[in-house]
Amino acid sequence: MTHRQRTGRKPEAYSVIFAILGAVILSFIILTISNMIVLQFLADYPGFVDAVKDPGVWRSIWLSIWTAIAATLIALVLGVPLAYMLARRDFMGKGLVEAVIDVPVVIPHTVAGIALLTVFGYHGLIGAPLRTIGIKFVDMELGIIIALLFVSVPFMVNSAREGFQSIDPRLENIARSLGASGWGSFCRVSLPLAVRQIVVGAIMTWARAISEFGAVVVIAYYPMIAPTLIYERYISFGLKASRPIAVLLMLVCLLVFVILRIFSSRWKLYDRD
Amino acid sequence: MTHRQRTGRKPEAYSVIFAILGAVILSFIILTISNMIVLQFLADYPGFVDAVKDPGVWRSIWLSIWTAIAATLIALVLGVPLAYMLARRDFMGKGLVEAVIDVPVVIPHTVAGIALLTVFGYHGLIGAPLRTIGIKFVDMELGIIIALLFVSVPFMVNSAREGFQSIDPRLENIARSLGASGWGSFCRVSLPLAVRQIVVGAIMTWARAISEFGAVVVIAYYPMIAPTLIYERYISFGLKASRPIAVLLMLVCLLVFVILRIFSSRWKLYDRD
Amino acid sequence: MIEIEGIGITWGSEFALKDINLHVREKEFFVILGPTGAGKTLLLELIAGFYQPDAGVVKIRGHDVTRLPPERRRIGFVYQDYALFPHLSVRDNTAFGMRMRHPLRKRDVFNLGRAADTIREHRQAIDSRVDEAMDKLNITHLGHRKPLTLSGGEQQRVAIARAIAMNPPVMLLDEPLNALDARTKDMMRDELRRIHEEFALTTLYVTHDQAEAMMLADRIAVMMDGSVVQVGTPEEIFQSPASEEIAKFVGMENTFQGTVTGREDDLTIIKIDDEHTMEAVSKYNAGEQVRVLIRPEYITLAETSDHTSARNNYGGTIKRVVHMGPISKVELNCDGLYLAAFVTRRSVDDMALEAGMRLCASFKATSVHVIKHGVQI
Amino acid sequence: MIEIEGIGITWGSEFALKDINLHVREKEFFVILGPTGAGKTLLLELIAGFYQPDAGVVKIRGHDVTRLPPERRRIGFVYQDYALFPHLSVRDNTAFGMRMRHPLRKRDVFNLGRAADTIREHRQAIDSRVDEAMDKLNITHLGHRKPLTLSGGEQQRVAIARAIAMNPPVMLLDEPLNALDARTKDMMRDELRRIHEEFALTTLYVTHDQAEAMMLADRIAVMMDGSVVQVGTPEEIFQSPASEEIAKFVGMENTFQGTVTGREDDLTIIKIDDEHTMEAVSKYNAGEQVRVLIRPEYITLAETSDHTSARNNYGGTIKRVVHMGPISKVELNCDGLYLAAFVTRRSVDDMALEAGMRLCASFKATSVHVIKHGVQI
Repeated sequence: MTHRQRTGRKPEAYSVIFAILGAVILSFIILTISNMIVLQFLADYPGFVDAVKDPGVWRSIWLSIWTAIAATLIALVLGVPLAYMLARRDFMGKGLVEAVIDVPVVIPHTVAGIALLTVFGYHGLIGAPLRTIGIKFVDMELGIIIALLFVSVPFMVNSAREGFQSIDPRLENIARSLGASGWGSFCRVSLPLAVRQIVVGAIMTWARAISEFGAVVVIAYYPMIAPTLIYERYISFGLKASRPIAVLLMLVCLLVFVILRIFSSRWKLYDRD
Repeated sequence: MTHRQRTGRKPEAYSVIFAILGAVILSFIILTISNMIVLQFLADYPGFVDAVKDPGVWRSIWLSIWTAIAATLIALVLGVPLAYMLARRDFMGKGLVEAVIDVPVVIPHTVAGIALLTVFGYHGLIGAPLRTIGIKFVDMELGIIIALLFVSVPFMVNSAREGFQSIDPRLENIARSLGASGWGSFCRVSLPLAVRQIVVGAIMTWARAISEFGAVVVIAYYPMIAPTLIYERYISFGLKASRPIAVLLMLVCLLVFVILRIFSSRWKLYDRD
Repeated sequence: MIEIEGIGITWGSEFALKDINLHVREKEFFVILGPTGAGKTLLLELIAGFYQPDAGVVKIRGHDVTRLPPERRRIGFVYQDYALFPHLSVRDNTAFGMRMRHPLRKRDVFNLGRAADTIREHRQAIDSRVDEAMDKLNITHLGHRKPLTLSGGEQQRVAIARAIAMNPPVMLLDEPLNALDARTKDMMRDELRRIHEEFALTTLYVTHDQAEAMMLADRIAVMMDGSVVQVGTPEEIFQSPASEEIAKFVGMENTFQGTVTGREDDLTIIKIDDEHTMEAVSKYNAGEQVRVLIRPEYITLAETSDHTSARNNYGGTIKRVVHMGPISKVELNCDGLYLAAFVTRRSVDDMALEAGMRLCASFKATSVHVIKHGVQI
Repeated sequence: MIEIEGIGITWGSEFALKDINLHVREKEFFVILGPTGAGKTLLLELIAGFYQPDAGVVKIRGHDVTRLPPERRRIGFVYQDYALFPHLSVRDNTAFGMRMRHPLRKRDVFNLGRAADTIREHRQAIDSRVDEAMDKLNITHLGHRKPLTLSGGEQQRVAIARAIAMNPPVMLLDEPLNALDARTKDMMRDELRRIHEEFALTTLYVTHDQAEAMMLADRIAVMMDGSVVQVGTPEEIFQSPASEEIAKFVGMENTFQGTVTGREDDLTIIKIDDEHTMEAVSKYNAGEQVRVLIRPEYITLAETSDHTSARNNYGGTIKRVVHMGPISKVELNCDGLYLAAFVTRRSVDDMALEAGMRLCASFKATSVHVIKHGVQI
């Protein structure tokens, strides 16, 4: 039940202060984003047109999008089963597993890049043997996907776990008593009921992946994903050269984000509220 | 009620597959982290000792820690009131506000850096006027804090909002009927009951802030925060020069993370479960 | 004491209170009775000031409080699931109201000479009031416990003590006995009535349980679908429900359609079907279509129809005897007229009632309640 | 049919079932009665196979099913709050079990020549079974609705139809009437018994409501604190509770301490205090300390003590009359002996019972239940 407004009464002092504090943080975010976009269109529209026409820019953006999608799909396949186990089973060291899942969130991005390089680099634990059969990670799309997966998979697992946890376990008991196997009750009951939280998790995972820069730049400067391209232009040619690409990438991200957000809100039906 | 184990029965096939898929993602994370640390100590212990003894490294780490704390504190002051309003009030455009709060998560880090630069840079909307009274952001601690705040504040707001939402609004009604003002009921009832989620949000905010690289590197390459220092050493001197600092920073982050995690689990008492 | 005038509220598009008018008298135990979803709780919340009505006025002791925030209304409120503060001990829960209403004023604290004394006196004043409330509700021994560790009955007591401690003239109770088991329910019901007397409260009590309403109420308002449909004493409500819907809700199991065929003073003859007529005390005239209601507990069973002064007597066969704890329901087929009667378990044993047995059912003309067919009076 | 032998389980350190032994007969309506927290639901869940016991064996029709997963036990289960699948329509909920137990086999689909026919026949077989279950429970018209849009009573019916549709020999019901309002409760109770007969089920039914247990059960097991403390027919449980705790739980309001002073065949004389003795049918000998229990509905009230064959007669004054819906409780003070009696509302009116009135309370020696003081028999 939503909290109904207390209409017709004077707002209290603390409400006013709360609203002001909230407005500060909101305007900080809105101003930062809109200022860049507006400034670009007002002060340097030709620069934006050039960026839009540059096939190299689109190549980078497309690379960012599809590697992020690839990382999200891998996170789905590997993360959802883990999330289900965490939500439904008790086992030794469960707390430790939950902590490990959160670790990528807390590790600085360049540290993650260095760590991945020690494993997947030319001389790395996995990178070295795989290189002998022709699979390379450094400066390859595969390396980018690995880096994006590492930083973004916690969002998938945590969101899906919340989804599964919110389902009454007795629904699964009933499904079993009606003749469904464990796998059947997962597919017919748990998965459909957690689907919204899983979709939300996938969106968050994708968003986290496409925004990554630090880890990717260490393991794969080339081929350049869009954030790297923006950084490269900024370092080489300054703000004026990088801003149009930044605006373009932001517009693409916001567009996808808005579409997915509208799409995912359709699932509210099965949710707890 | 936790889901009790079905002991004494053979595990089903799907459970085994789920466990294997989960193990893949877990070993990916564990391997990546432990490999870097172990390799450092086995292959280049002197390099690690050198890093520990380098005051420049500690300066960077300390800078990372305190700017992240500063950003967290600002996020607390500005974000918790907003979270409370979002949890308790209905108003026009509430959905839009919720979307805006999530935007920093989805924007690529270097894009955020560029956007912040257009606002807080020397010629920026806010940066230019403030510069005339001596307040600078570019290559200053203030710029770092602004960048960390931008990327991390959504974690604070979302976690605190969940905390407030999980409180039965009737508890606040009762507090009001017992003579508490709106502010009184917020302080005596809502805040204590949401404290765990707020603390969790603060930990996430801090973790997100200390891990940031892309946005900071654009607005303030100097003074170097630890992730920037690692990147700089990697570009200039290669993996071997940057890895010891990466290991050191990771150990510091993990230490803080573990301590805070243990600390925050004490609050479970007031939680819904 | 509490006057509710023309209160209305829309809740999204789903739900509403429609033009509620009630007048609760000083020190009255007033029960709002209605099925789930009738808007009873919302009405209480409007009176307490948690929500604002879209229309209408709430007055307490003649003062319009409609726009007053809840903390300035001095109304005790107890929710169905108690809504205890889970982070505070039982004692701190009970003391919450006193501490909020009588905070230590700054000038007392900073008046250095007397500060320590003032604080101590202040604390003692609060403490003694809290002790009294806890004592009255028998929760003194629970003082240091947290609410979630208590049983339902104990939580109930704490919720009441918390409301009572701030000495409110008005008490609002939202289905307070609903979540309790039968034995605790019986105990708490008596206790609620006792507290009502002892603290000279004006109590507004919401329930969907007709038995509870009957046992507790001085007066009852029946609410259905967001409207008050009848107000009266328990006797008026249960013996003269204003409509068929109310009659059904308050448990009239025997209802028949009929036509009035004659009348002599107040004694009406009603034809139910070709073989059955009933005599009732009512004011309807010959030819009118009516609905007839008889409460099962007003039907007496006997082996013969001798020795009874009741005007309505029907011979019939027992279809079924249903044991319902202390009482049993006997379902009778009186040659096509189906009647249900409540009798004690004892009578069932003494008369050896069982399916197939023939006996005589009788009830007085005054026990028959007649309402106009399909129309609310 | 269902044999439970030595079942035990620990639940963390908090809670346990202790050495449960039960034998439910074929086609029996067996009720497990006990207060909240006695472990009744957990026992049902163990029988259904949702959890594994730490010790003991569950047998169904002589087969040990203790290690069998729930999907291979063919046990219908209905939870207290129904646990309907919120994402499926009423029809899909009902069909769930049939679709799970009789999936379309691959070889039927790939046998190209007859595939279309086979699929159609298969669907029709499932459909007709589902239609039947929905028809039996009167939910056919709800087929396309989602569970969350239904009322409690409707949800209840869907939950039962879902379990019934797969034609289980055994049905487990976990306080199914608990969440329903009084009227729906009465209706569903009759219906549950009807379904039990119609589908020739062996039903295990959990409740904390003694009236429900009495009305439904062929036999009752009373559970307290994780143990079964008494098993018997409703009459045995309610008239001869094995311990004081059970007696209190099943509603014996009148309990007294006494000493047996004499005995003649089965008629025992028990001295309650200096002024009161009672006669009871029991087998205790002179000198033994006993506890005496009398159900309030077995006490008859009359204006004089003439015309009664009851052995126990006490003159007393009415302290209070409490109206409890169809029946009223009369509290009497018989010169220091406090008795509570249930009478119909009708009797209250006829005899004009009110506080202060003097009358005579009587009960038969066979209505007095005697147990050894403080000791479980």
